[in-house]
Amino acid sequence: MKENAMDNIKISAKNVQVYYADNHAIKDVNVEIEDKTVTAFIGPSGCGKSTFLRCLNRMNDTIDICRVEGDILIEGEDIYDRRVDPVQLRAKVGMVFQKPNPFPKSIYDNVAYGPRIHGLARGKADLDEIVEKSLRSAAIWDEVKDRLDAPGTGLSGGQQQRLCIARAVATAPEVLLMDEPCSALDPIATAQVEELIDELRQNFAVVIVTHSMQQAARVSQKTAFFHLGNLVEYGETNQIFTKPSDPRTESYITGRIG
Amino acid sequence: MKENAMDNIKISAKNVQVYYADNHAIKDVNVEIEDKTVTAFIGPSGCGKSTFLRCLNRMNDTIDICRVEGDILIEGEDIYDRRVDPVQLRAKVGMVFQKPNPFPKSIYDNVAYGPRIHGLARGKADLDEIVEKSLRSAAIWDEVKDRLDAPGTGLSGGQQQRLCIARAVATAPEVLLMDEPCSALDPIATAQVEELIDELRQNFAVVIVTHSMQQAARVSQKTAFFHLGNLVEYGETNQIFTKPSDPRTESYITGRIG
Amino acid sequence: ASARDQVQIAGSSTVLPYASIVAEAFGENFDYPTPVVESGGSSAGLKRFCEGLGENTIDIANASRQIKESELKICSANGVTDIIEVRIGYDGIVFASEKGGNSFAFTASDWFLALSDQILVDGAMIDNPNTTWNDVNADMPAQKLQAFIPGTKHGTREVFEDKVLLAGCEETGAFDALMAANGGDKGAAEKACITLRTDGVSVDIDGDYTETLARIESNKDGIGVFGLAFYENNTDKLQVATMADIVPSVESISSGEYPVSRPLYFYLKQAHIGVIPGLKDFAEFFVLDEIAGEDGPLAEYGLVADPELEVTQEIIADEQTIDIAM
Amino acid sequence: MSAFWLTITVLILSAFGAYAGRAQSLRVAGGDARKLHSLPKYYSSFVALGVLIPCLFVLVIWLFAQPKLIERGAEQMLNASSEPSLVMSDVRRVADGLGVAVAQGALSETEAHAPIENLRDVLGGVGVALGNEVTPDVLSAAQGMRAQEQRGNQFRMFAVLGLAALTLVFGLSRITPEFRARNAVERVVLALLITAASLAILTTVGIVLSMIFETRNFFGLHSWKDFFFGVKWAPNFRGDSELSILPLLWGTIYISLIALLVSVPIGLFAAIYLSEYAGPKTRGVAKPLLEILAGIPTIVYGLFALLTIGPLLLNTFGSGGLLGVEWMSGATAVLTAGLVMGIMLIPFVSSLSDDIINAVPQAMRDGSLGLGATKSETIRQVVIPAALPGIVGAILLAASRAIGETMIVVLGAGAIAKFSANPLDAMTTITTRIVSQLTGDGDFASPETLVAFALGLTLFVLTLGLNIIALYIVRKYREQYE
Amino acid sequence: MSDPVKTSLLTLDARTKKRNAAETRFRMYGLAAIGAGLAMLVLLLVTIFGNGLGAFQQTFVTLNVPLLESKLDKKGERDLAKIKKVSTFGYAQLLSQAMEDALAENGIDSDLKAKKQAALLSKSAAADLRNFVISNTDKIGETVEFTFLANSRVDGYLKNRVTRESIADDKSINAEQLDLVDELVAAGVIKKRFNISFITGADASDQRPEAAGMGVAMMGSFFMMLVVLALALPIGVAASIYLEEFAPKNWITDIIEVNISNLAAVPSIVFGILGLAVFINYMHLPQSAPLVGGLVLTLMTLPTIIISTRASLKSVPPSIRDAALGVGASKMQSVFHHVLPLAAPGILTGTIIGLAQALGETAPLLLIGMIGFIASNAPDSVASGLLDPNSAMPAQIYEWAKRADPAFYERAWGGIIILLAFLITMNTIAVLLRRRFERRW
Ligand SMILES: Nc1ncnc2c1ncn2[C@@H]1O[C@H](COP(=O)(O)OP(=O)(O)OP(=O)(O)O)[C@@H](O)[C@H]1O
Ligand SMILES: Nc1ncnc2c1ncn2[C@@H]1O[C@H](COP(=O)(O)OP(=O)(O)OP(=O)(O)O)[C@@H](O)[C@H]1O
Ligand SMILES: [Mg+2]
Ligand SMILES: [Mg+2]
Ligand SMILES: O=P([O-])([O-])[O-]
Repeated sequence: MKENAMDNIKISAKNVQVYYADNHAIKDVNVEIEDKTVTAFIGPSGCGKSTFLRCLNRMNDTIDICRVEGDILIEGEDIYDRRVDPVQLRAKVGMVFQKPNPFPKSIYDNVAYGPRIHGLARGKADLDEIVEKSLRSAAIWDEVKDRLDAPGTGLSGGQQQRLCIARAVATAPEVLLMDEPCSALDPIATAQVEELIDELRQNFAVVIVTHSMQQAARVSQKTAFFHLGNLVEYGETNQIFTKPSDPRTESYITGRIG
Repeated sequence: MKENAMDNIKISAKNVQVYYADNHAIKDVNVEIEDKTVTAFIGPSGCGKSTFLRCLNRMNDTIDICRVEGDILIEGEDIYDRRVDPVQLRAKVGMVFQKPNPFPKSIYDNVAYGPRIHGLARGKADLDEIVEKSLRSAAIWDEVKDRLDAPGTGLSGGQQQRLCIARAVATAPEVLLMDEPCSALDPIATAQVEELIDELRQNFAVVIVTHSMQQAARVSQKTAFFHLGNLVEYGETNQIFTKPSDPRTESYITGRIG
Repeated sequence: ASARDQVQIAGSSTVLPYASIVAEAFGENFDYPTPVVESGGSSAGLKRFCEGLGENTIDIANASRQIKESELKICSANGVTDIIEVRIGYDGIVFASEKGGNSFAFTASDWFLALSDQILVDGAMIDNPNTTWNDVNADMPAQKLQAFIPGTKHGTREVFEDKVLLAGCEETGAFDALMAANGGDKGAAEKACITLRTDGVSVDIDGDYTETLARIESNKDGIGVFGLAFYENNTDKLQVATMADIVPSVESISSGEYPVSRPLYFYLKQAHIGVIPGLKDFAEFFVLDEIAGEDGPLAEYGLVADPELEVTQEIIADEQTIDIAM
Repeated sequence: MSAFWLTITVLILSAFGAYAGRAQSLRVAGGDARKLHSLPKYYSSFVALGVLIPCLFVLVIWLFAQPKLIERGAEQMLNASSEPSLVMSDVRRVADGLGVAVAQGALSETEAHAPIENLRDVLGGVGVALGNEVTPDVLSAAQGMRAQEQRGNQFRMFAVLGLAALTLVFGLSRITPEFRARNAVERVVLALLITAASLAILTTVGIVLSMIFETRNFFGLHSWKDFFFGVKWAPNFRGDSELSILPLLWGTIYISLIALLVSVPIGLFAAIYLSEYAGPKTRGVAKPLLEILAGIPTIVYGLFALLTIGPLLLNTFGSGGLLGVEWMSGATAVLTAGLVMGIMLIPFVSSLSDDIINAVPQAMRDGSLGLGATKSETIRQVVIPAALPGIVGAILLAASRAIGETMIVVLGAGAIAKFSANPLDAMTTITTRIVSQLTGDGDFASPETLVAFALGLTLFVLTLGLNIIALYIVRKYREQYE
Repeated sequence: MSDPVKTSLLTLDARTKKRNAAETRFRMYGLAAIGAGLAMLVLLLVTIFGNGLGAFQQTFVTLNVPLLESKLDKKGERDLAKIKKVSTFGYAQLLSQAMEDALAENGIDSDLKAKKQAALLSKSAAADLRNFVISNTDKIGETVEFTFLANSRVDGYLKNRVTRESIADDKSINAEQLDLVDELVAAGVIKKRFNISFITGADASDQRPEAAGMGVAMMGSFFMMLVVLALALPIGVAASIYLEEFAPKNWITDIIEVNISNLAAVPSIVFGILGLAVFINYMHLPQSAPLVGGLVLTLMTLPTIIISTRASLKSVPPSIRDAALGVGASKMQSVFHHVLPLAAPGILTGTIIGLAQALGETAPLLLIGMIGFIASNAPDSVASGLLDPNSAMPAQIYEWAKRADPAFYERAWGGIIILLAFLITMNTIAVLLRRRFERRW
């Protein structure tokens, strides 16, 4: 599973600073995220995990007061370059959010939304297939297959989040950013999603923000630990969890309870 | 810590049925929840944990299509009795929700709201004290003490949820219902909240819905396992986790991964 | 509720300017408050007049026509029985076109031939083929036919139909032809006479003379129907046409030479006299020679003074009411 | 005590009740507000409302009933020959005048009860104008009326103040720590809310009642078959008119449709731009500016149609116009009115939709943008569908306004009713015909005038039907997506 | 989910280009829509101001009027009743005398008859003079300086609306009179200046457009808006709260709901019919009174306010209500403490539009007697403001626009300017309030 990190960089961030107006939320972060690898971002609440994650597909563009400095390169191309179209970027770098946010549409349309706007399906049958496949991989197919026309907003919290994962997967991204995708899921669904993440890793880079260190340990190969906007430590997951080099990491890891 | 269950019943539910229009979401549930005890509700997503929880303080009254049958007694009084004022009930039985939902008001006003409408504070100083105490017990005081006037909606997800817990605690309830209160928290904050729950247990009954079986094991003395609207098993937490009597419980528990 | 202390008037918008001139002068010269004069049309005014007696009903209804039998019936059914009818003068109706354009001298027949749906040609009624005034009458300029006539809500329309179209219908012989065609049914023949073409040559104006004026200003071919007073205030924009070679003026209408005019009235509740302060004083003031006479402000504004003003003054002084034949 | 001062007294008593209620609640709770069921302010509102509502109710009833009763008495005293209401208004004027005269010192109280010479001058002197000399029986009736009024006012004072004291004591006695003051106060508030909502029904009943009798009269004079199924609208002064609603209905629909075709796209796009693209500054300026369009009086729009848009269209589509076609024969046309009305309706769509679009949660947009959708795709496929029920409401409101508009139609589309598919033809609408027939010169008892009521009622029923359908559709849609 | 084709981010693929073009187009549509709306507004405003600004200027004539005792109080008793007997016709002679004096003083020769000379003055001059004398009987016998309004034709001449060509057929003024005007202007007797009484005055009859003002009608509108605001806003909000938050979903509330949206479609004139029937004929409220006008407009505005209020109540996220209920707030408290403040922007929008509509409405006023010639005095108390006969701004404008004398045309547009100023003041307050409540969550 381990590969030569240098040859295999999907995203590299250099001296990234993020400000919300005057609030310096990300401080000089340098990190290289590998392809075909799951990278976990961990750290206490408010440390900037979500903020940094949202830099990677320029979702922060939508927040007026947010300012990003430094370079973020995907396959060597600066995504903050003027020539880059954030729309194209986001198709390549998909995202699942912390709070489930299904569209006020049918379950089917929720999933078909991405493929439709990106023109991924050749026809109705093809689209049906993509939808089914995506719902299956998000471990929700069995629960919704009989009511694909029902509104996505009518599902329970966990079902909604799995629907959102299915929706993101359906666009066939190269990188998948997940902001605490399992925080609303029960263990069985979580296990299924984790399996899915592992599967996605065969082809893509996956970045996952999580509060559960077990989850980070289970699914990721690399872990980045953030603290107060700083990237404190970044490295192999088992190394971080077994012999952290920074005292802050250690105190965080040992401060855990289960 | 273990007490005689019979003498110490805070809430007892008898033959509770809940329907959402035609959807039979809770099926004949009987349960007795003890005072000064943390009870955990676990079960797969969509099994009715939140629904049952919301019956306990009649939050389901707000959903038109929701119908509750059977009796729920708090200290021997039927909370669905005509003479019961649901408002008074909810002051007694506080609630923290799955999605953080701070009011679009200042952090201070968020916490002070409950004490104000219930007339709990004798004056400004008293109120300040309640607010500080509540924020401290929700493990968020240090982060917000300098910006109590900032809007509660401007906090990060985890901070928002802790604010909501502070808000619930501020009303000094007798029973505290928590619907996945930690699903948006990091481990340190989670530990602090769990500590708080343990502290609350000294005086109150706490019911917590959680997806994390570790959490259930850590904080609860009693656990109820729901499945497809049925209460499958209810008993001492360690008994449930070590020798579940129902095969469904067992398969759920062993199906866990971390 | 405290008692109402000003005279309340409603009705015709044609009478409104005259009534307001009088009301204003009345307010200036008497201790009574200035009467309130509402517009809204003769019909609406009379309807409110006949609503009943009492303070929350109007005292006077202005009308650009005489009250109808059926209206009187409703009036008396509601207790409004003693009604004083006051004719204040006449309203001249003139035809005018854009100043600087061709000038016109009309006859009733010209209008009938220009606007009627069907006209008599060679003994047969055919769809009106005329497109220019020149087609209608060889003496007239070759200007496109375009008329702005009052809409069917206006009393002026009735006058236009009676005194111009019907007269023209008879003059051109079409009336007899229609009588024959309808088997002697006079009503049907008259209806056919006043049926207008619908190809856009004749445009109904439901608004006021200001609208007609605006239409003429934006359509140079247009010829419109106006009140004399309106024309006299807008001589810079309009030139008036003669009718049967008579130039319309206060004098020619008063003498009866100019044919197209109608009487203006107001109606007064006798029962309100003595109850509403100043009511009778107002009515008397209205028909004073200084006000409604030939040299008074009303005539100056364009009202054709009633030659029999004295009779009217007497009617008010004696509070003579109309007999209602029940 | 006059009604005004009595009201003030009741207000003061109820304010006292508020104070006492609070004090009493704290007293029964032993000074600890936490022992109370509700906050002290609810106890104080409870007592205050308990005094205020019954007292004001009695006062209002009394104010309405007393004059009626006294007048009836005075009327019998007079046994008037002519119209009683007129004589009574004279009596009332004299009675009021006597009051004024006494108040201003022109008469003493005793003089006011005795026969008075030249009363007209006396009252004239204090500014009360009388139509003519006062007859003795009117004077004595007026004096009797005054005396009774004074007596009645005294009774009123005792009754109201007594009631206030009673309710005050009762309210205070109800206060115990267990008493659910908040619930009681909230029940009163809820009753007020329900009353407010029922006003809509009352208005509807009022509208129907105020038109139904005249409508019945109309159908007594004119055949309903012609009205509903005829093809021609041709009112006529000599009677024998053809009064069919159909051509008017056609004109109404056509003009409203064009107005919506103008206002909905412009308004919706404006709303989208304001809420999704424009910065707060642009939005803060542009939105109120657009709202001015809704406030420009319709007469201005009418003149605008008459003087600007109409001639402009005529110069384009008329003979000798820019296009060299002859599709339009006069400046008045469905299109003229539709365009101008559309402009007026822009803010109805834009402002309301902007508020609704703005309320769609940001998470919804994030979800779509995160999938690589462009902003416009997000708006079209996610935001608008989420906001649709509200937008439909805004459009319905605009459509309603279009149906009800008169000035623009009169000056823009003309007064001739006809069936035509050509938007460059003159046509007219139901509403303008209602106004015209109602304000016309015809006999007010004739079908030509009464038809206005039938038109009004029919339009009312038609729009009611449309609204029921709209409600049904919106419901169905909402069930799917909420 | 086939193997994604590796593409560079720096170059746009064809589909993205197309989508971006669509994006740009979409944005442009939005911009164009706003542009179109604003362009129309500008066009309308230019028309309004171009036509109406003239109304704020008026021509005045300053004369020394001898208040001859022989004419006004022959016996010298200063008996008010007798002095009042002299009607405005009697004062006309004093005016022509004053005019002649002015000509003599400035050395102007004129062949015109005295009556023609005095015709340069407004017909309101005699009334002004009479009012002055009645309230200052001690001044009888003295010569007093007055500033009178000039006749509308003279005013039009100074404003270039009236020219020597345009009066060729005019009976009320002739070229010699205009010559005289030129000389008087040169002598400083006739001057054009700002005319405050256009903003504060009352209506005048058709013969004296120069004296007509908007002030009293403005008070009428003001009192009507007061009634509308005091009733429609609370009732509308209360009804919306009930329907949106408390009402059980049953057929009764369905009926109410359909009723409300239907009332929005009822033509305003029908509300006039209702007002006449209910408020005047049944409840015996006074005719032509702003109170009744306000009530009718309230009924008309309610649906607009209710519909927009309900839409914004609906858009408040349910989690806020849950949060409040969860800490033991009652339903009522959760609505008044949390939901209502969040819905305030939408409520204010509805209020702005509803009030704007009510402010500009004329048709229903026709039936309750507020359109016509209503030249009452300015109200001196709230009660007289509500109960005394009055007109409203749009009604006044509508009346002026119909009048024959073209001088009224200018005043109609001037009136529209005042109406807009009134509207914008009203809106600004609401917009500022709205901005305080607005936020996205
Ligand atoms: N939209 C925003 N506007 C202003 N400040 C923000 C915004 N979003 C986040 N912040 C601030 O930026 C900092 C980092 O927030 P972020 O949401 O990235 O934390 P996080 O690590 O994701 O926390 P959590 O685990 O609770 O989700 C916090 O202090 C937060 O208050
Ligand atoms: N407001 C509602 N209307 C209709 N059905 C509902 C509603 N809320 C929940 N349900 C249904 O009731 C069932 C139980 O839902 P509930 O939210 O109680 O599950 P849960 O155990 O809390 O799940 P999760 O762990 O995902 O939160 C589900 O099938 C759900 O779809
Ligand atoms: Mg986060
Ligand atoms: Mg749940
Ligand atoms: O208002 P009129 O009845 O005179 O047209």
